[in-house]
Amino acid sequence: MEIKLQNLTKVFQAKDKTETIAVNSLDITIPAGKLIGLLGPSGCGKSTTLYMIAGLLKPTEGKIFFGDEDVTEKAPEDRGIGLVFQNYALYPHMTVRQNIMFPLENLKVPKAEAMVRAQEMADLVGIGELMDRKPKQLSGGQQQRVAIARALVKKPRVLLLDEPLSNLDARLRLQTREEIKRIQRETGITTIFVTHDQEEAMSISDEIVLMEVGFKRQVGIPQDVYDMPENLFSAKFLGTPPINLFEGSIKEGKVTLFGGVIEKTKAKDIESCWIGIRPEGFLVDKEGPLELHIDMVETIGRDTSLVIKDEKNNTRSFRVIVDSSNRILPGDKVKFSVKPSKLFLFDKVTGEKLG
Amino acid sequence: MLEEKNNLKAWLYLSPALVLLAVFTFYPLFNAFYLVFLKDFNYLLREFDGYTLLGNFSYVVRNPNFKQAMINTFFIVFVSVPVSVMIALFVSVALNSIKKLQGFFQTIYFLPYVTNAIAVGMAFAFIFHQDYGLINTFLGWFNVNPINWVGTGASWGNAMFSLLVYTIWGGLAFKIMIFLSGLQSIDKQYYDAARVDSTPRRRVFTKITVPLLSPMILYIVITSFIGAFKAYATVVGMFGVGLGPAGNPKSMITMVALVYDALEHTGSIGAISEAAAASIILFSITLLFTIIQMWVSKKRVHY
Amino acid sequence: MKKLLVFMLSLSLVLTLSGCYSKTGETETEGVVVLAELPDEEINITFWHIYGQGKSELLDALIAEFEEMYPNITVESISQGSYTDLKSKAISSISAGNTPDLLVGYPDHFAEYLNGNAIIPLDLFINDETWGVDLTDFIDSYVEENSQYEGGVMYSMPYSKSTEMMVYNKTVFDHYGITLSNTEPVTWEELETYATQIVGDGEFQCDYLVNYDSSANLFINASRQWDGQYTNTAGEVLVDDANTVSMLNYMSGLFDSKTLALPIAWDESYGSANFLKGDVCMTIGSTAGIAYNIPLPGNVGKFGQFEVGIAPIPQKEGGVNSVMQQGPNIAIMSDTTDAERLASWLLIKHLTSAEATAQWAIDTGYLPVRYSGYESAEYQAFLDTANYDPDWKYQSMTANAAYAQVDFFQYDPAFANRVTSSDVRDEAGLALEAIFAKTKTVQEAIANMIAQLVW
Amino acid sequence: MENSIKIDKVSRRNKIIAKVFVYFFLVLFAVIILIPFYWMVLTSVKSMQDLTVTPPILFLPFDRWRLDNFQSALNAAPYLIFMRNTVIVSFLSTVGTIFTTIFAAFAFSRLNFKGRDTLFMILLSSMMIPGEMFVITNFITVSDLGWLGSNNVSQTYGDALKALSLPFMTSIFYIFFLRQTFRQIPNELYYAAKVDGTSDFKYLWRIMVPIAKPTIITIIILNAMGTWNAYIWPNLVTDNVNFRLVTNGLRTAYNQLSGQVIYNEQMAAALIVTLPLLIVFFLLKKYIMRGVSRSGIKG
Repeated sequence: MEIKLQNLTKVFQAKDKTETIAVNSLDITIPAGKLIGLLGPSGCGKSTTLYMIAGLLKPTEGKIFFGDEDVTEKAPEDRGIGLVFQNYALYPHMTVRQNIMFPLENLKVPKAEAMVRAQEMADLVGIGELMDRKPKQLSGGQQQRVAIARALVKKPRVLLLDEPLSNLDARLRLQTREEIKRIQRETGITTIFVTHDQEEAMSISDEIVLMEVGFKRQVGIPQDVYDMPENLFSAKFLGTPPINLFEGSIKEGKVTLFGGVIEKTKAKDIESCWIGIRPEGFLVDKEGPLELHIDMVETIGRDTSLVIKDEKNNTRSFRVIVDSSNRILPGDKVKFSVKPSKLFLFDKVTGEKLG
Repeated sequence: MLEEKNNLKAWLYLSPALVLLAVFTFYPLFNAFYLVFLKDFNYLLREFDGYTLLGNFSYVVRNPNFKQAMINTFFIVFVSVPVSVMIALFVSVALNSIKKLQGFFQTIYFLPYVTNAIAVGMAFAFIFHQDYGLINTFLGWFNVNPINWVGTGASWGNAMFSLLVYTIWGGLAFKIMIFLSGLQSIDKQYYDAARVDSTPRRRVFTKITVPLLSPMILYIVITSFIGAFKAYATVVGMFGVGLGPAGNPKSMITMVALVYDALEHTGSIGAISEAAAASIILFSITLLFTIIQMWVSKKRVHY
Repeated sequence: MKKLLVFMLSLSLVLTLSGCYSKTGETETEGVVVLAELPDEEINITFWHIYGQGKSELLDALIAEFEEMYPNITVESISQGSYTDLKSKAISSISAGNTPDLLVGYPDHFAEYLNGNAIIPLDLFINDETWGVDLTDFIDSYVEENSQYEGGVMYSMPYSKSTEMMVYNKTVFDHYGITLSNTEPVTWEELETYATQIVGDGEFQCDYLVNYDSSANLFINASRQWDGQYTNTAGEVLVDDANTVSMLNYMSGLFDSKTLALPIAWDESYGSANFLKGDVCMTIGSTAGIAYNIPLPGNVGKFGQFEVGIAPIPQKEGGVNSVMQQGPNIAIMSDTTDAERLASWLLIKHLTSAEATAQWAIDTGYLPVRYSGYESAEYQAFLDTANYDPDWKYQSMTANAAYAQVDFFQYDPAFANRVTSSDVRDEAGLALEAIFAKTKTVQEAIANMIAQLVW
Repeated sequence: MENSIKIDKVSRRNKIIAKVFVYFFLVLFAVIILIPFYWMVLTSVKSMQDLTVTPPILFLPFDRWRLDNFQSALNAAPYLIFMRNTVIVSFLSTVGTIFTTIFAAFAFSRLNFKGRDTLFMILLSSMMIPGEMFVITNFITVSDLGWLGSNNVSQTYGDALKALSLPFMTSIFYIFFLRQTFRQIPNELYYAAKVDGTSDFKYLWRIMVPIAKPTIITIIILNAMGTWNAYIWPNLVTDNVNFRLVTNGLRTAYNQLSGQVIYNEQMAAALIVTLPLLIVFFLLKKYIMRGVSRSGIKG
């Protein structure tokens, strides 16, 4: 089931009539059978978008298509969606079985069949043994699986997950992430996954949609978005440690940083622009154009992380990750060159990629 | 959808309650607002002699007991409500903190609710008795001379103190029951978290229990205020229809007593309008305080 | 809030327009028609009273007798529990137009019902040739009480009347060689002299000489004995009167000398418990409450199971002899058909017949309402001091004391303006209590009483 | 190391002291609460003489217990009939109250509609008028509805039941109470149910009502208690003694003519009448105490 959002806009009106645009003219097409991560910092409109797709919020403008069908005006229950909440929203007074069977009840599925389907779904998510427990007797991870089973049991056309992992501890999060991926593959259901955690989104999604203040910033396969950020926001939001940003300039096709020409570009000349270099984009190179003063050195396994003071602004420092075979000590002065694929130029005003 | 106004549906859900309320609550209420403007209303014949804007109100205000009724009512409201809410809160929290005997204590605390009012009155007469009452016996251990709490010729202060004790006692069972059911639904993990942070007990109480219980506290405070403004049965229970200790009758009179006084002779010309006027004065005062409370609570109550 | 106001205003407007109330001046008093013959049709009448289990069984027996006499009349007798409940229910039922056919009540109740013309004058029935009764056979003061309303009309008939009597600790009195008559009243002044002997904490002494249960009765009746003013039928409060004040001053003196006490002396509403305990040697209360003043075997108190004597209540030497008459009367409601009225009247006539009133009096401790009731063989046997039925000894003594006071019976005027006669009564009682408790002087008590009633 | 053991010991001791203190406080409070109830039981088994002794008897030896007070109390009024009536009226008014209250509280807590806050304030404000003011008008209403019978037709049992229970089939007090509870249920549950195609009606009954069960049970108990203690209204609207409720029996049976009350028998009757309430409370108590698990749903 392909999902298409057309010019989707949501404006919230507060009691004092001030308006907030939570989602701004969003146009996205989500291919059938894929797992899409809706990624962005909190307040970017990702949850609002999800709720509009679910039908829990009504768009101010724009349309939502499931395949060729316009579902904009449809009630949530008629859209054929499954929704998993951040807090799981399990009914506390019902057992796991009753929770999973609840949506089937609404569809008037005969009880015997509903039992079978609930059990199948519980087995699929790996909680088949816990059917007679109440939610409070389950761990967070188990509750989470119940929530997924409940969302999937009615065989929805679309599965929507709202920050499903944020209440789990780190180890469980990793495990559940893979579990969700597996379940999605096995069911082949079009899935939208809202998260503010880039690592989570990158690792799980077939494609990510990056959002900021109600705008779509970039859509694509996670590695593509990482490798080819279309704007400053994309570049900044993805990657740990985050991308290093420097103020620099372009003159006659040459990118200059700290006085050294680090790269050639086809971009037009500009007085001042953002130069973004991923931490792993630096190469120790005796011939390199950049000579930097090393402040701190942390060696973690195969990588060495270098902390370097910004020459222009002493209060700021940035990170460089190099292979640990390079023996570098604090206080050293080291020369670097920059990998062209890890260097990005952005307009200072619009944030758009240059060149 | 969610944020949409469900006007029709909402009214449909409200209709069973509203129909009954319209007939048995709003109609009498607005009837009272109508009766208060009738001059010389004869309830028996349902006749009246023209209209009067303030005549019935002025009759109530001129009542020689009006001032005392106001003073007493305010005293009862502003002492008994805070004190009983506090006690009930502490008792419920203490009760909620134990495991053993919790149900046993809960049952005991509920008993006043099913105890016959006359028995309560008799027991309090015994508790406050000047010669052999519990309180004076207790004070006797500290060489305090017997105090005439509610007996013949008892002073206003002593009588009011006794009345307040009685009033507070009478309201505790209900409050504890409500608070306890509220406390039971607070997630234990908040307390676990607090323990991990080694939060002192008092801070747990003020920073976790009270905020999380705030909807129930608001409920209790508002309904108790309304109830306390209507204090009357407690006065009759303690002092009889004389509304005060013998020799000082009516010294414990309350606003509602003015209403009841007028209603004793509903067959007398104008008595109902007088009762309506007293009710409306009381109503206006209570409404004012409730609005203030709701307004203040908007900032304090956490849902 | 604005919306709330608009809502309220519009609703009250609707109520006004719906016209459920009318302006004064549209009622017409129905003429009372006495049917010459009792119709053959089934007649159901409803009778409201306040009697609990025991007395209502006696009443039901009398009613059964009546139903046998008039087979087409069915009487539904309903107890409303207490006079307060009966009255408030009657008022509501009058307003709603859903009244019983006849009911018992005090004169001030009837005065209130008369504000709605809700009870009918009975004169035509009383004087009817077929159905009438001889009014001169009824105790005069009862007839006066029931005809005190505007125009001297009889709006009700006396029914369960009682009065006050004085019970005393005969064991103590015998000790001092004082003999009190069962039928001759003592004077207040005599009581004062007894007090000098009896009041104290010795073996044959009490803390107080006499307790008066009803402070209101004391106020009202004593002011009459002192020839003082109290109220009048117009509802004026006249207690600021030289004789009334001097009565109060006298009573204040009795309080000081511990000759007289009110139950509030022991934080009680009635003095019987303290009489039994021996805190007080005499007590004045309703004739209907005699049973509470008789010590039972094993009585815990200073005097154990002492002997009891009964006497009329004290009078003022050289004053006006006066005794409170109390107890309910019975009236017919106006919202009734002629047939129902006649049936109701016949029931009243039956309940107040010489035999019925005598029997009722013997069984309940009330007093007969007719002279012929007193004179009936049954009642005379009951009064016969020579042949006491031991089980009825005290009831019989009570009746004798009461009978001796018949000529002194007085009632206080009933009215139901904004201030009703029962309000004045309550305030009178409270005033006397305040004097007793020494929270107010006589002058202050009078001034406060007037302030509470006239505003 | 030693220090930490010491601290551990101290904190353990503090904990025990705190526990002891809590129990002491609860026991003390229980005693204070129990005095009137004890007094009621004691009075009910005293003989008339023991009753009037000064100073009052605090502990009555068993051999002086007068259990025949209970026998006399039962004979004083047709309590079995009153009990039956009370049970029926309690049941009707409680069922009615539960339904109207649940619906209204749902609308006030979950649905968004024009004038919601204003209406709620109007409801609250009507609680501020003394009840007697309502009684007078309501009597006329009920009479106009023909439920009191008329001068020629006596009231039927059905009419009496209507008059006794209908005015109490809803309560602003409980609507307010339940609304407070409903508002604590997190919105996510509602969204989850919506996505599953649950209607508002079903959500209310399948999700909100079970979660608010302790509150609803509390309302049931309070409401039944209200009927059990009702006096003025039942007395006013019933014309047949056989239609009345227990409290009417309690009040009328002991209102002797001289105004003196037989306290021991009255207390015995009161105890008899209270017993069913206590049983109901014992049975339902665990539902109040069980509370709601709130793990997985944060408000």
